[in-house]
Amino acid sequence: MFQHVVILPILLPLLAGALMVIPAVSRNMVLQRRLGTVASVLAVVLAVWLLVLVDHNGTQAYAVGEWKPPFGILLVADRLATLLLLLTSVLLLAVQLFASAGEDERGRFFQPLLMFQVMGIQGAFLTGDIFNLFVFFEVLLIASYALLIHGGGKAKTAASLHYVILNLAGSALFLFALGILYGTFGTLNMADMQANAALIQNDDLYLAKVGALLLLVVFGLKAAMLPLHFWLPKAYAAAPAPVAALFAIMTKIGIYSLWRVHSAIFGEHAGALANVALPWLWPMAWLTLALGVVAVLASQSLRALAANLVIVSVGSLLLMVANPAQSTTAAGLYYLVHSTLATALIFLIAGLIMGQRGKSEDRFVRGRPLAHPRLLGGLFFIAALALIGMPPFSGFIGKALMLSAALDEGVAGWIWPPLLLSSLAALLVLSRAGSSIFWRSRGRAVPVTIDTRQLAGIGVLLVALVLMVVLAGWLTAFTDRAAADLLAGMQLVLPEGR
Amino acid sequence: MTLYEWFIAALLVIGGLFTLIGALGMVKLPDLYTRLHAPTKATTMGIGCILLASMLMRLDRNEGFGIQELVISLFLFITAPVSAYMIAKAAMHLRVPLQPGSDPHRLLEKARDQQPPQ
Amino acid sequence: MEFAYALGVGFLTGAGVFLMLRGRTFPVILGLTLLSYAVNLFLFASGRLTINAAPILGTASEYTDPLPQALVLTAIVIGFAMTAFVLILAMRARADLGNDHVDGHLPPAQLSARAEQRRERREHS
Amino acid sequence: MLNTLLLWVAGVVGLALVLNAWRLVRGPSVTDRVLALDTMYINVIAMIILLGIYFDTSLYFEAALLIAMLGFVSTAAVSKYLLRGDIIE
Amino acid sequence: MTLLWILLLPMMGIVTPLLTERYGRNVCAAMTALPPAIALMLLLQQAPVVMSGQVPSLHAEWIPALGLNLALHLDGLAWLFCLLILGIGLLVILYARYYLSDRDSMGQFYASLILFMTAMLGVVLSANLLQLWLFWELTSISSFLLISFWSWRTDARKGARMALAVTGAGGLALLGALILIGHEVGSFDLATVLASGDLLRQSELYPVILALFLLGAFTKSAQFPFHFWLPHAMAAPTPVSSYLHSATMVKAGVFLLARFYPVLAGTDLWFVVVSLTGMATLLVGAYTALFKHDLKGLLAYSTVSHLGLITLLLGLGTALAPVAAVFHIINHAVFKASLFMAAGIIDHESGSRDMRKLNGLWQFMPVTATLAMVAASSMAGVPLLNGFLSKEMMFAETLEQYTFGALSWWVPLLATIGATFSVAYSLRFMHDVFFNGQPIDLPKTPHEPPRYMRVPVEILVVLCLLVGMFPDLMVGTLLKTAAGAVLQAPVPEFELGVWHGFNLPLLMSMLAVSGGVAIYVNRRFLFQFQSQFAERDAKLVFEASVQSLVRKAGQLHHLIDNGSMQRAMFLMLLLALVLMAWPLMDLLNTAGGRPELALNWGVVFCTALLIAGTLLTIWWSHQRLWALLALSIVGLVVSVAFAWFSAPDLALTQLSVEVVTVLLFLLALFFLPRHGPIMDGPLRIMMRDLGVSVLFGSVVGTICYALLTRPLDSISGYFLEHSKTGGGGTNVVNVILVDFRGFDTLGEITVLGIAALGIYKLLARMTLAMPSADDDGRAWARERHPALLALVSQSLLPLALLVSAYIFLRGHNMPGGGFIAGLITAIALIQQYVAHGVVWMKQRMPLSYEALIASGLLIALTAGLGSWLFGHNFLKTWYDYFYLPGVGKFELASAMVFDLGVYLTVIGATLLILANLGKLTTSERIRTGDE
Amino acid sequence: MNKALLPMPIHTAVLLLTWLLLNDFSIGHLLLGSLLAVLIPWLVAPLSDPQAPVRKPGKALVYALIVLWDILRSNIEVAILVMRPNRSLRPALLALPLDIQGDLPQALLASTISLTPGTVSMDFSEDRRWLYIHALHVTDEQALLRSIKERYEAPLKEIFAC
Repeated sequence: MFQHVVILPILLPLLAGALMVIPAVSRNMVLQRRLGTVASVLAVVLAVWLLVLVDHNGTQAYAVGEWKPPFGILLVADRLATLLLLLTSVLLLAVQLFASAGEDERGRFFQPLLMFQVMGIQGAFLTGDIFNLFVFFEVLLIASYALLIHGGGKAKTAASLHYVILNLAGSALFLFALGILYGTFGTLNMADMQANAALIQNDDLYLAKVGALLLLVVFGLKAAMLPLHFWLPKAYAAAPAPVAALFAIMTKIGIYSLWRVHSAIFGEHAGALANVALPWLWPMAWLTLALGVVAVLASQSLRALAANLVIVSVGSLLLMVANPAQSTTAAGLYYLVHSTLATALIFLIAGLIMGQRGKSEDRFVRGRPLAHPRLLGGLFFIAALALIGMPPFSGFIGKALMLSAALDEGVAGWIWPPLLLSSLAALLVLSRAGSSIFWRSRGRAVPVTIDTRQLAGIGVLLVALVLMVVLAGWLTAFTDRAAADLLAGMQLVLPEGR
Repeated sequence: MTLYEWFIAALLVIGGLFTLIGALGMVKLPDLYTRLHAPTKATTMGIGCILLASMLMRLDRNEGFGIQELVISLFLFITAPVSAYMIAKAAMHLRVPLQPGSDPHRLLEKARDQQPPQ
Repeated sequence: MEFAYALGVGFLTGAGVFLMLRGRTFPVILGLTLLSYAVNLFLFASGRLTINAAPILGTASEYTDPLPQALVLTAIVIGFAMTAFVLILAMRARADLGNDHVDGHLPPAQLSARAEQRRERREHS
Repeated sequence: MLNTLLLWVAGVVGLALVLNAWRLVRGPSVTDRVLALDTMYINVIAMIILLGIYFDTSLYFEAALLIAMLGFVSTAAVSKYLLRGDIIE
Repeated sequence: MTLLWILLLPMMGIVTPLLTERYGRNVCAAMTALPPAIALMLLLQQAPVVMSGQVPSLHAEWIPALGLNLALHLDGLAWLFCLLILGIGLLVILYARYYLSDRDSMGQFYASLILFMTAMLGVVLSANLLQLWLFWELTSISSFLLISFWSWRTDARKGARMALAVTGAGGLALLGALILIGHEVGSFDLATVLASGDLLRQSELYPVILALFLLGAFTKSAQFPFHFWLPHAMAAPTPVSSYLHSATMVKAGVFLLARFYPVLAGTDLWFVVVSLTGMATLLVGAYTALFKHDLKGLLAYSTVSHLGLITLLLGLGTALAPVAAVFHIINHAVFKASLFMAAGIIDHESGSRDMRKLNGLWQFMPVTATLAMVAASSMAGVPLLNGFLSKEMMFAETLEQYTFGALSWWVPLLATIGATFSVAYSLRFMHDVFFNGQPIDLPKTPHEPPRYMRVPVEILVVLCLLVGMFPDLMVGTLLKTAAGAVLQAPVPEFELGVWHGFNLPLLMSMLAVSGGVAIYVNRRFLFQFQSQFAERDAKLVFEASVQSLVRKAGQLHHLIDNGSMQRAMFLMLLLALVLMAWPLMDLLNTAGGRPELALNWGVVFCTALLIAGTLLTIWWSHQRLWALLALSIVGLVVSVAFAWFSAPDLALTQLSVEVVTVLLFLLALFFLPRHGPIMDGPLRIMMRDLGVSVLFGSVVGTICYALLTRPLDSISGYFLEHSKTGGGGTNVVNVILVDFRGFDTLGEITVLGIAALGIYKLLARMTLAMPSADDDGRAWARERHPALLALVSQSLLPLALLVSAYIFLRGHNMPGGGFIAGLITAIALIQQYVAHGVVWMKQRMPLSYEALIASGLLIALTAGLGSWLFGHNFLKTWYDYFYLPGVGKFELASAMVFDLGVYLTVIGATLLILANLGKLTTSERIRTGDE
Repeated sequence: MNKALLPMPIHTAVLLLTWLLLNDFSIGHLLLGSLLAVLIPWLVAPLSDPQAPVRKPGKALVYALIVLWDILRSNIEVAILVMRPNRSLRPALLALPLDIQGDLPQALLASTISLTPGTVSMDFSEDRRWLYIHALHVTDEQALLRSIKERYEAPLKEIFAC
């Protein structure tokens, strides 16, 4: 039974989601929520289990259908994947709890869609097969489309139209890339591709390069890399709070895939194909960060600000990806986890704030005073500190790690200014935001209750953020090992010849 | 070539010919209603002959009792009139004009107006 | 024959791309559909072209590469699901936003042109 | 011998397809185009059957069957659309 | 361990005020004071150890990867600062008990205050650079909370934000500096760093490090030109000003300078920059202070000036300058804190801080006045008070230095001028407030404050006197130890005496005092002179610049992202095009070595048809129904192509998907406009798009051709080999789908299911105007369901189901399978919907499509999970052959169960989509949720 | 015959036959086909409206053969017509008064008319008493109507006994 733990993070949400679609369940909100909570808690437990297992025993592989790689689909749970699995399931738990307070009643199938979305994400992290990666990308995308329009409304429709169409074009490009890669490598297993990358010769080399670069566009789109980021601000700002919180991980999937594909398959060991994407990635990462900062400064509402901060964090992460080394990758990984949690937190809080400020919603204008100024203010304060990268929350560790890694790699001159300036911009804008939302008010507060489940959801994220600091020593050591694994490549599952 | 094969060849030629005639009719005939007759050639004689050829061919090659093409014919024979019927109905609804030179029968107006716009 | 195939793929791709760059939802979705045809053919092509070698064991002596076919099949299904979704989304956008422009509002130039038309019509009647 | 003939017949059917396509382009009414498309479906069946004979295989039979069925469905649906606008009501 | 408790106790104390707030002000204050009081006792207990030169320390691993560890140490400097922080902190707590009004939330105030105290203690106790930075930032954050305590006041909010922005920016610079230092030294351990001064000073990065470092220190300590935030932080309640902005937080900057003195000082760069900055600050602060009418404003600028003085000392480079700096840190903390408190009392009891109104308060509050005047005298540097001593030392050191070579004499001169102004504003403080006639329109009648509100002031003033009179006794040892910690070397001999005899420094002091008096007496001229300069409010300038930054950013952002999807799409495709085309430039031969297939007429015709269909789709894209017909041609040709190139499964799938898509399009077209503009943009844009698409198409076509003409060595041989033996089917594609790569298929049907659910959500409560007539304004035909169609559809249904069963069952061995079969079934049922309508179908077939999707997914999942029972991996398939008498050999395979799941999901999803879409115009439409 | 078990016996038979046509004949397929032939009608029975039963199966067979022959015969005629210049065509729209009633018989009649080249049934009148027919080339419309009635309608009427 234990060997199956690798595939469970995919099957569990699928099972839960499928059960929730059964009419008897889907019409029973209470049952659905309980099922969802149980599944989410189980997902967290599973992820922890898998993480410990992988950390002790090394990378775990699971051949679906028992077909030996590279012929069947292989799931690969290495440290990188398991850490992200844990992140996803923690996020799921928070979001599920938060949404159970009533957001899930504003339209049907919220809970199952949540599960499917997580299934897609977990699958994308676990799979060791590039076409299977595409499939899971689509699972998570279609679920995200459906979740984005949850609750209805003009803004959501308009935002999702852009989001969906751009991503559909992205999926088409993904398939073009897969066609090229299969047409040159003759295989789909990532480890196999990596092993073959150095062997590709002559003209095939250039074709393979086309495939690799196309994948850069595809993953860049998911990651919201400039100039492919246009879908993000609107989508995140329009999404219902819990969905936006869950979306915090969406861009990270792009980053993850870049690591998997461009740092591993087309990484150091790829011979003539080594690091093909870097010359392109590097300027685009820089631009992403720079224009992210501009967008942050220009933000006029809390959710837009949070969305633009996502772009900034993506820019920072891309800079780490663009300089593949153990230290940068490890730093990026830590920062990835942190920024996901912090962004999710701010989106959830923004959701609560929106509900209490009447027509001002979350815009930075004078509005109705909040019903729970202290609670929300405190939460916002914490989230803001985390986002800016100020102590005592994990942001500063991530930032310091990245700065220090950039220094080790000798690229500090390029990376430091935008990184530090982005923090400053976040500081400026978040302090402005906080003082507008919490302190400039007019009229009387309207009593609004905050559901304990909403607080529980936020609490999960808070605990996770605190744990990231308390256990930072272990975590950074872990990310370091994960980075080493990643850059060393996926050697364990090398096929025994055709 | 055996007689049997000659027979198959003839069927194929007839099938192709009727298909082509149907297509020519589609191009050449003056109005929609007359063109509506063309595909009947293609469906009945054209496809029929080709399907028959295929069946005979497979019998010839001893691939067992394979007369699956009959099912296709069955399908086509059931559906083709309905398709034509629906198209004609739509055309009348849309008042697609009849060929000027053709004989506008006295019932035409009545037929057209049986479903007056409300 | 390869050239004809590639020509077709190229045409489909170009047409898809052109339509996807349009401003109304319907042509964009048409473009997506064309592009997904192109993608499917392209992905299929990664297994190279073979005639009369369907990968059904026992029907031929040589078989074509079956894997791209399986991939294309998956891609077709997923593409179908996506097309369906985006099509309904376009409807929803028309319902919610009142027009069928991808941005949810008509660009200023077209708005004024439309107003012009309306005025002309009013003058005529 | 038969194979050469088959190719010729296929060419004829292909030509028929092109002629139908011409009608589809020309119209003039939308029903003409629907009719042309419907006929094209049928011609494609012929084409596929010929393919089956040519390759000496029954693999394509389902495809032909399917086109027969699906051509009908789409023609009916388009006509319904022209008649009522709403095809499922 | 004691060390840890000194930090931990206040840290735990953060919550006590919040918890005890409800028990009343006294209890709250007492409970708040308790932890710092204990910490103070612990600190005092450590005094002998520290004074003896030992450095108690504590080290624990935290984040080795970053070099960030928990490391505390208590050397002389730290001890001194701890004493200030805890001692003055306790006094401030007491003071604030009386200062805060009932309206103020005491718990929140105290909590922030203690948070700050903790942070400050952390800064001074840290023995790890990054940990130091951590607490450093915490001081900024907690000070933000304290300054903005009266958050309803605009000036408080703006002042707080400005302070945060400036110190935050400095903090980031400091982080950079610290990381650079750690990187150069190889460790973030303070002791190691302090021992690596030479290494750092010789490093190439030294200028960068120094610049970033000083940026951090100077912003925190309000050094010119970053001093502007400090006066605006005065919007804070006075206890905060007296604690943060005189005694502790602003000292953090100079603390940092002192702490890194052994490492970073000692170069010309340091001396020039630090001393110049200090001098400038000293002068600007002192000069500006004189003109402030606001009591706290005056004190704030005086603080700026004194901080400048300390900085100047640290930049002088003489042997005793650091000692003087440390001494002045102590003295300034003592007298300035008391002055702020006194100012607070005056404000509190009279209701105003405006010196133009406050006059002659001596009569109302003689005790307070006396205390304030003693403290102010100390500030002015009057002998027998502590301020005098450190100022004398400063004068002495300015005479010693030679930083600016021959121009070094400017330093003592300017210092004297600064001191002169300092005397002048001190005089103004004393004379204007307590004498100078009668008060003018004060909101309240002033009187003495409550007894215990004055106690903190009294204590501090007594300290001023004691230190001023018995310096060696009071602070001799402490100074020595602290200075030793600063220098990290033996402290040169120095003498703390009240009287050093007549010497140059004394002369300078006397000059300063007399000059100060002269300036004050003639202040009118100066005020007139000053009034011609419009005063620039730093807050407004700051706000305006932030606003303008935001506006500029907004403009730039709008320029980049104007919300147009066409632009986003264009950029994406352009990027893809460039990235695809780039490597192709190197591809010498498009055609590879693989032999090409022969062309025949059928293929030519079909290609022509495909291209024609494609072009027609574009050409007719404004005539939408026509475009749909053209699209059907393309779909048809694609299917034929699949069939031709040996992919019957694909041909079948493509066909069935094609039809469903057309149905969908038709349904959607009923609600969408049926025509679009022919030109949907300027010609320029159309041509641009055309260009890109032509290029894109040609690049993709080229790649396709290049791939097609190259040989491929792929993994597929394995599938062909093992399909029958391992998967039990002869249709290799199907075996791949349900077995080798069944996991993909599981994902694929999930996608389909989710899409259906999503579409259900989209359709819920969709409000669409239903056209009542077609394009030409013709009403719809009256006959809803033509009888002939209805009848034929009905009779075809069983046949279609049979065909789908046939295709399903043979799928494993011949073209077909669950997906195609599912689509056929779905299409057959949809045909019934078309022929009979939703209501009819609903009555006769009350089937829940959601249930179908769910059961399909669950069946597929179960089929996969079933293998676990046999100890195999997920989706490990099983098949076997059976013999039944009379029937013969037949095969059963678990993949069939999986395929059944696929089949059901496909039906459920397709019908859920199409049927609900059809329901839009009927009474069956979805009416709940997703508004 | 049990109505609940076999709601549509003719369909069952047709389905079984079709199944055997689709697959090679074997005992296994006979069993499987029978199963499906029972199961499918049972599933779709609610979706089928009751239709007039076939009274004379033998006649029906004869009718089918006649139609097939007519298709063959008239195909050639029409092919020639199509190839001739358009101006020699005399297309016409005719109305056929219907004697038979019932959905199925009428549908069969309409289909027959459409399948035999030269005529296409276009629509029923709303009262279902007239069938509008388009003929490609009419020299004598009454003769055409009469031949349709005699050749197709009358046998159908007999088959369904209506």
